[in-house]
Amino acid sequence: MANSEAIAAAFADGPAYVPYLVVGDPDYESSKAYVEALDRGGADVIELGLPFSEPIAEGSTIQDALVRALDAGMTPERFFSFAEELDVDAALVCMTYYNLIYQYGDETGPRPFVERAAAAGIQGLVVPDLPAEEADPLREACDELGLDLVFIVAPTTRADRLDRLMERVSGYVYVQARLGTTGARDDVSDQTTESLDRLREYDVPKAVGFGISAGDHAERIVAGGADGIIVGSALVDIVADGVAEDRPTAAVADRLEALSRELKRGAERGHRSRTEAVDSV
Amino acid sequence: MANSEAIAAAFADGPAYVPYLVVGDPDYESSKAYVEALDRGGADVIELGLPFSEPIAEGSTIQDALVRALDAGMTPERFFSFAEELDVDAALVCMTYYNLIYQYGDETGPRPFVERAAAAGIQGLVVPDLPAEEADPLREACDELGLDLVFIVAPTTRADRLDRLMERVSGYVYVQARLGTTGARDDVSDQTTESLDRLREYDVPKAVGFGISAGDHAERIVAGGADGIIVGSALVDIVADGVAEDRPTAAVADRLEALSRELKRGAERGHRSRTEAVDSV
Amino acid sequence: MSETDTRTTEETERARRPGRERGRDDGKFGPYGGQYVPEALMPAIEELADAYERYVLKNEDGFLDEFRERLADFGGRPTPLQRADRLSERYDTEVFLKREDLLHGGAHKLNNALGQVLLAQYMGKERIIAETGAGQHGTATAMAAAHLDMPCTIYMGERDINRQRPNVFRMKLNGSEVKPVTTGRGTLKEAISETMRDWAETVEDTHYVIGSIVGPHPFPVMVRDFQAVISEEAREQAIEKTGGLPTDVVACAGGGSNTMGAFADFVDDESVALHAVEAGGSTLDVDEEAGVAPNSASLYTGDEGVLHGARTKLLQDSDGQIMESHSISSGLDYAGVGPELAYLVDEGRVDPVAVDDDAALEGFHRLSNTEGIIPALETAHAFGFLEEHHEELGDRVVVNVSGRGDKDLDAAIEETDQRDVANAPDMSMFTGGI
Amino acid sequence: MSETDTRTTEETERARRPGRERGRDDGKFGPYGGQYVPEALMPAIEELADAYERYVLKNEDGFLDEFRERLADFGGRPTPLQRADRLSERYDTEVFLKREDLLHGGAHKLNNALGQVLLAQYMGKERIIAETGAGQHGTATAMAAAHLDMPCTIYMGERDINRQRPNVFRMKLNGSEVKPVTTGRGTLKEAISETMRDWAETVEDTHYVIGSIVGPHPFPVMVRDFQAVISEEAREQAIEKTGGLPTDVVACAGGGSNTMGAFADFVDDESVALHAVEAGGSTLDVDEEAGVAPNSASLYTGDEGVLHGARTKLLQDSDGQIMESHSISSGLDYAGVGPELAYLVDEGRVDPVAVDDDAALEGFHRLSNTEGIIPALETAHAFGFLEEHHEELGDRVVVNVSGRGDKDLDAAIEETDQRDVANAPDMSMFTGGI
Ligand SMILES: Cc1ncc(COP(=O)(O)O)c(C=O)c1O
Ligand SMILES: Cc1ncc(COP(=O)(O)O)c(C=O)c1O
Repeated sequence: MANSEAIAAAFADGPAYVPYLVVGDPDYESSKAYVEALDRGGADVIELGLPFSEPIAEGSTIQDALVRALDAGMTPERFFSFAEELDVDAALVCMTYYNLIYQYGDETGPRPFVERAAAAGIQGLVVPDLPAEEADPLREACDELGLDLVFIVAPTTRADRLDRLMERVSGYVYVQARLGTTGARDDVSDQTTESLDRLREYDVPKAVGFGISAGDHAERIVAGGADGIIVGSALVDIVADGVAEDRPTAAVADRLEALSRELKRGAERGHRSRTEAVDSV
Repeated sequence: MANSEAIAAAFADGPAYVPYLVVGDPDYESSKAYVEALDRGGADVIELGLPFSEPIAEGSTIQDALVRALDAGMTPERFFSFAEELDVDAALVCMTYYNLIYQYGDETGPRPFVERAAAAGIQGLVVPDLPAEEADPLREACDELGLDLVFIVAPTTRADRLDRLMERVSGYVYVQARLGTTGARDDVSDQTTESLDRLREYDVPKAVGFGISAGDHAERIVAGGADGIIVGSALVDIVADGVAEDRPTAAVADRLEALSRELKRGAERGHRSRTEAVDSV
Repeated sequence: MSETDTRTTEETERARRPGRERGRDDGKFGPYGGQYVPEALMPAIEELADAYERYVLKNEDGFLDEFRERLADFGGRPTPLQRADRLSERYDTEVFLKREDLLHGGAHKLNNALGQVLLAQYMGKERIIAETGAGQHGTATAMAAAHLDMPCTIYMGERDINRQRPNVFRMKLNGSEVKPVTTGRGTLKEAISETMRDWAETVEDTHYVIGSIVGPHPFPVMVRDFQAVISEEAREQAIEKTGGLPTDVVACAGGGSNTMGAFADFVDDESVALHAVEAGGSTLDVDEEAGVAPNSASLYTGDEGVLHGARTKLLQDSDGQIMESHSISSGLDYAGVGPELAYLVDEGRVDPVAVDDDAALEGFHRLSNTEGIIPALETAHAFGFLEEHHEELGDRVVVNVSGRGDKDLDAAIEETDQRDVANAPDMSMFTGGI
Repeated sequence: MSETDTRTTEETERARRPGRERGRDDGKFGPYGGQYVPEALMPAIEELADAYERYVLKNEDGFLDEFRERLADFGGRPTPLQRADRLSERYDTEVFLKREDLLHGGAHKLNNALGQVLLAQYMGKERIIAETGAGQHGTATAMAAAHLDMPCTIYMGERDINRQRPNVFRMKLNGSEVKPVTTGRGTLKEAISETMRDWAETVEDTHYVIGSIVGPHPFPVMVRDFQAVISEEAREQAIEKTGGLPTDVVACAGGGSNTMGAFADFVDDESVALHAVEAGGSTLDVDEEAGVAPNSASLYTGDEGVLHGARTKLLQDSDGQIMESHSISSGLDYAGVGPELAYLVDEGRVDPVAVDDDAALEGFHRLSNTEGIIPALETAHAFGFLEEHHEELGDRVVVNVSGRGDKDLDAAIEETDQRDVANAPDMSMFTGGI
């Protein structure tokens, strides 16, 4: 299922490069420069993290970034302004925790948030602490307002749950490459291939995340069957390093753009090797 | 009952002044000078404290003196040499705790201690933690070797116990003037008169102690019927003050002698007023 | 054989008491509860729900028998229901104390920790993890893990470690590894995230022992069931001692595990009023700007939201960000509360009350010097409630003494020093700490 | 009515168990015991002996019933007899723990303190005094006095006060006055003298609560009777759990109150071996010159003498001066021991053993990390014994866990730091204390 044409388009031709950054990290203006750098680097979809005070699904890299953004004053309202002000080609997806969605606006329930997100040009949502079983109200609002609702599939997800998830997912499925929370790793797990195999029969783009940090990772993952790669911690690390070393915004943005290019190219190489493999059959 | 003629003589004519000092406080030689000063001041019987490490019946003044003497190396053996070296007219009584008596010498039991005491010229013993009920072995040794065994009568001693004590006492009875442990006080208790009344029928000299510190105390107590006064803490205070102020031994000895004179004269005045009262009947 | 059978049936019966059915099937208490967790953990909590069903509800393999036996022999159950003579006189009502402070470790926490570690063993898990704030749940878990010979890792914020060194030392003595969490502000919330993170990587062989009736299903019902032994005993003891049910049951509420433990078997006794006493902190007002609630009164002042895996009542700002809560007692210092309690408050079955720091401190001194029991500062809130509300209570009041105060001596000195506490002893020699 | 009668008879029966007759009539245990006290105190101890006879032996006015009830409700009795699974495996014998550490206050001390304070109340006394060294007996007495609403003064050496500040604070919280004793060296012996001094002045309205089975008659028999509940329960529990008597009972011995408490009802069971474990300190050698015994093994190495009102075994020099004793655990650091134990050792009924500081410390860590119970350092000696002597024991060993170790955390750090303790956790973060 797909609600957002932009997202569908992002996965339509070739592998999608889906970077993630925390909005407002380390401040509003730099953050905008960084997100735009991802776009220049070839992003197809950008996952924008709206910081929540209790991010139970994050690794420490992203947790620290969320704290920086909160300390700098990020709020849902400012997040939406940020999205509106962005000058990017990529489709925008908001990644946040359910309580912020639930509390937004005057009436409780997820609808006001989705309305405002739609108005701000957001095309989809990823909510790591919202399981499919509790997602119906949010999915209805998304369906109505044309947003995709992305679910995460973990290596531990059992077959029965997989069906339940895949019935409800839209836009793309976020394939968690390994057990654990977010964080950049140096290896690419065997679990990835296994997970992709399990998902082969489902007709929805499969974006693999958790631990991708370099072009050759991206290449192998796409070669293994992924329709896209999601990269978070490796990019957030660059922002954190910029803060620690007090680097100019432009320099950090350049590094983000460079890594993006590398990742995107890696993904494309992986895609080519896959199509060649298919062709050669 | 009386074993020691010297003690009997001390109470025979007029009231007996019975001072107490801790032997070896603050050191062997000074202590000897102090005891001899008591003698010059008119002592009839001198109670020599042999320090024990756990003096449960003492007030803090005497407890501190015992610690000083122990720290300066006082032992039972040195105590006996001390007694032997003393040049005094007064009868000598040893005041100590039962464990030292019990452990002395090669065989256990009190006899070796009493033998050695007798040889050192000691005429009697006061053992504050030895009740009449446990005293038979010690009393036998004392009887055999001619020492008196003095018991303490407290204001709380009940009639039945009184009989038990008075059957076993010899030399004199130590009348505790009030509840509490040793220590100089400014008043003289009503309990004293009451205690003396209870003892009137018993034919043994009654020496009153606990808290006497001045001539007029002594006077009132003897006037009230006491055959002698026991003074400890007030004298030990002078020694302690000498230590604290670092006074020369001779100066401290002079003060001990002076207070002794005052106490002795007070006792004599009390005695006179009593005989006059009797005469005037 | 037949003896085991009888016992088994008895235990199963006990597990099936009417007051404990709520939430068992789907983890929902009205609008509250649920399983708001990352997908990676879903299989683990489903597995746990299954194990809960088999071992806790059906007593498979005699789990409940072993649990009861270990609670008795290792934990020291039953704990007494003691008449507090002097408080009874003071308030002109019968005051009874449920003495959870006498449980091994010094608080009710062991009821749950022992249950969960034992369950993990029945499930074939090989490792225990837990988070701890003040260290009470951590020490209880470390004790249970040592007792059952399970390797155990406790996550604790670095700032909390520095404030609670004796508890850290106790966990280490019991053979647990204590991992300092340095992310964020180094307190309980970061420790929770870090434990989740560990669990997300190790779910297959590891069990996460949650410390209160919070978190995703089946934790709230399972922890309640393990703690329900408190009310099970108290109810029987009250009937035995007084010939009838109490009129009121009082318990402090942080996450709410001692609270639901003390309430569970009384919920269906409509005549018994249930009072959940929260930390009123310094004031019930909040500072939205700073994101700070100077209290932890989530039942009393909080509103609906999703935190740490469950929908419940929370202290949050208008955006839905969780507030930093505050209390004199670190064990009550939590922005959420168990979903079951949230529901029972909405239903009008449980009466939520807030007692402020000052009144709690006075309660601490009052119980110490009139009854010879030094309570935990958490527990002291229940005695602050008694002082302030005794006139509204019936004539037979049970107060749950959730824990002892030995852990709080330093805090008591510091807090008493800052105030003019009428019933405190002269503590001048302790200024600056023990 | 008839119910009370039956209970009364039961209690009187219980008080009359055969193992407890020793010393009751005249305070003598062979050559030991007696009443070596200043005359001024004789009436007080005679009055006490009379009250003991009436209330404790004859249950007059239902004293024993009330005592038992308060021990249960306030104290938390019965305490469990727990099978120690991992120690049992380690020593290939059944090891059972009698859990006195679970008693209110954290040690067996309350059995005695509660009994004596209650007795003082029955006697019409209006004030309680006690001495304390490490503070364990002082805290137990302060708790009991608060519970029974009796004003209480605790004497404590100034040096001990500085070493045991948490316990001083607990006593104050319980409403007791803590009087620092500055005479002499400012430790336990001066505190005892000072308490005696107070008592000598106030005997008429004051009761002196002695902390162990020491002192003049009737203290040794009375304290034993109050503590005998330990063996009374343990004996029944052992029979119930294992179908028979234990082969061995092990308890640490300072003054010997937990020891005689654990032994009392087993003394007449000739098949049960009784092991009194004393503090071997750093060595069993003594320094006569300095008057120092670097241990507290008065049963094992001491000889007959008179101390603190009774004839017993002592650590003394050849003159009869009492030695300064030493132990890693302040509660065992005493130069004397109860006269009844001295007698039972001479009779060959009790086996005296010394366990040194190192072995005790290892025992402390072993119980903490294998069983999840942090014992008092006093208690730890019993586990040192188990490690060293398990091969000589039978197949059902009961160890009395006299107290918990929360009071000893600082000492454990300091002592562990000074040694190479194989089974200690990494404690580098605690160097210098908690
Ligand atoms: C003694 C005590 N009481 C109460 C609490 C609060 O927890 P809960 O509300 O889950 O009982 C704690 C938490 O640490 C505690 O230690
Ligand atoms: C826990 C514990 N065990 C043992 C003792 C030693 O005393 P007793 O030998 O009288 O049992 C003490 C004394 O403080 C103690 O606190």
